Amino acid sequence: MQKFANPTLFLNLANAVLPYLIAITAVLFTLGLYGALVTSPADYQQGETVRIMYVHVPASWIGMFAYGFMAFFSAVALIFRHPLADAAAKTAAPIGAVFCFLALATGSIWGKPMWGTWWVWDARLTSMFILMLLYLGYIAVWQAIEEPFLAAAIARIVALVGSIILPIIKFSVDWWNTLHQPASVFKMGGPAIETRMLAALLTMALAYTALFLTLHLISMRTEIAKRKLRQSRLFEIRGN
Amino acid sequence: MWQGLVLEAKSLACERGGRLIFNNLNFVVGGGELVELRGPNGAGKSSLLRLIAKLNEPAAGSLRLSGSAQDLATQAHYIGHHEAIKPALTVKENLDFWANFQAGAANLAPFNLHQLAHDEARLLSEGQRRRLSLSRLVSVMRPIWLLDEPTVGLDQSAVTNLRNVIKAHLVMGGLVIAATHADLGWPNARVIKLAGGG
Amino acid sequence: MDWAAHNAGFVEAAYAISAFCIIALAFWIWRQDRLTARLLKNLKN
Amino acid sequence: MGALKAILWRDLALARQQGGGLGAAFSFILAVVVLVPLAIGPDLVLLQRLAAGMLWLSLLLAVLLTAEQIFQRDLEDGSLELMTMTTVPFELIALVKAIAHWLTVSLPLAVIAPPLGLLLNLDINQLPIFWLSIIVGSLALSLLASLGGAITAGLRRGGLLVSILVLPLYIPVLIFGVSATTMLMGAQSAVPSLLVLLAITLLCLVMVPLACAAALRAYMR
Repeated sequence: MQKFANPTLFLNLANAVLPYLIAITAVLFTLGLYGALVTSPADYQQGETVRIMYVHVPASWIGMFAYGFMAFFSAVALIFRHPLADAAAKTAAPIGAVFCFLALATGSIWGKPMWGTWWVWDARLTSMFILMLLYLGYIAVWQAIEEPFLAAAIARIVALVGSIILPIIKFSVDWWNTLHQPASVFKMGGPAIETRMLAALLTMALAYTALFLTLHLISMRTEIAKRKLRQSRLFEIRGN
Repeated sequence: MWQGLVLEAKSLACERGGRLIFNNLNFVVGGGELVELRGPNGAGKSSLLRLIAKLNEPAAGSLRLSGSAQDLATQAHYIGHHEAIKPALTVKENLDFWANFQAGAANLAPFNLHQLAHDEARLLSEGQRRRLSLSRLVSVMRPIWLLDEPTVGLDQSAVTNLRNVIKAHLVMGGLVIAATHADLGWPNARVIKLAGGG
Repeated sequence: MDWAAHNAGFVEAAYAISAFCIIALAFWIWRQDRLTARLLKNLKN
Repeated sequence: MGALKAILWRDLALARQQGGGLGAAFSFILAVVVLVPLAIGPDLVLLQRLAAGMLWLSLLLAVLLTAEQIFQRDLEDGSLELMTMTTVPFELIALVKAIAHWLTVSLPLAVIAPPLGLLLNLDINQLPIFWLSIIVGSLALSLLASLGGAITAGLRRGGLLVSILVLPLYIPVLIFGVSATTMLMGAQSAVPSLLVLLAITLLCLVMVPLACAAALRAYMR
């Protein structure tokens, strides 16, 4: 892990990998969208609206994946004192938050035709909403603390505490949901998923994951550049 | 009271806010010695005291205390600019807390604060607050004293009190490291200059 | 109730908001990258 | 052990001296209990269904109000730093301060709140279970508030950040705390909810001081 310590090695690798990653993302998206909009059938009950699943499920998957990604690199930063790990966690947060928001937006758009209201306190949507709060809290820590070293130390703790509480929140919200059973129980993904539907869904999920990795790689490059700028600016001010 | 105390620093370096304050600093301080840290502002006098008190991690090098079983931090008193005084509590309650917390006994006499014992700390002047903070030295017996500009704000009688207290401590085999420009009245005090500005 | 007529436009809305957010995010990240890269370049010389 | 007792005594004395936020927190709960019926209307049946939830919510927010003060003053006046210079592990010191906050703010509120429930037409035979659940829950609320307080201790305007950080942590406590009473309404046993609430409180008792100590050390570095 130490060999990534100096950013230059990481940057060379990132610059080498990036074009391929962008190409893969583009290919996956065209395949996924083609599958989602054209080849996969309409649902016998919901009709066309089931196609929202192809943007909702991958978005919520990335929303959760990004938070796990953040918690993992925060743990790495805590245990191995690795400077790049903090940057990896910090840059993953805004991307994860956007996808989390997307999951909420598409979820509520999908809910309207099914449940007739824009928002239902369904277990999954509620957990996703709370995950959004955890993201905002984490990002707010980076904004609130100027000194980068201190901000990293506090953000690490917030990410790890969040990742410990998340399963507990999921458990309590699911239990709470069964307690107050909503009127009509309608499985988000529809009763049975057809193979063509599943194929489209998986391709879209892969496309979203590739997109996340691409955006994260670019953000990492920016973060490293910012760090160099900050150090050189400190250097100028003190002149030593 | 304390025998064979030796505090040794080897190629000590300190960094704060990404900037190198000082590096490869070496010194050895034995029991009964008073060391005065001299140097311009920002030279790292306070940072060195905080390193010894284990409040900060050194960027490099090592600090070792031999001649005492316990860990360095539990053998040291650090009197800095923050006086750790609760305005709402009385003078005695403030000192009692630190005495109970670090297994000692409150002793207001050496810095003659006994008349103010039952006044609320809120009413104390700057000098009196300083004397209350210094009273921790004589309430909890610890061999290593780390004083950050102890004489600031003290009147003449308080400075003499401080000199007597330091003298008694050094005679008992303790050691004192003070960042100060004032004369602490100990004839063979050693001086360590921190260049500052690296 | 005819599903198709009833919920026209929801699918389009979902895809539209997804596309908009992803493109906005990608654009913001790309602009940040170009900005810092340029600052770093003219810092070097 | 003497050291921990000393901290507890000092914090209790300080709280007695300055009211330690209990006054503000209690007036907050009083406000909620008075305003809810005025806002929702005097329909006793509706109020009864809301009573447990409203009281829990007001206690949770009242404790959140005082979260910032738990560590901030000690960090600023340097006593927290000096407390690291002892053999006592710093995690225990963070725990004792959270418990001092519990004893001075959350516990008194948890004891006073249930009788106020009668204003919201809380059913008499629900009162004992409600009282038990809110007392157990108040410890978890204080611990989680101390975690928010530690994470924002070194910041000047940490108020907004505390609520955003601590609210998600409160959710499991709120869900199982309220359900202990509402289960009774549905003639089901409240024991499972109480047990889960107790489990969450114990988990906080162990995990929260670790996180608090880590955050405070970062600020003192």
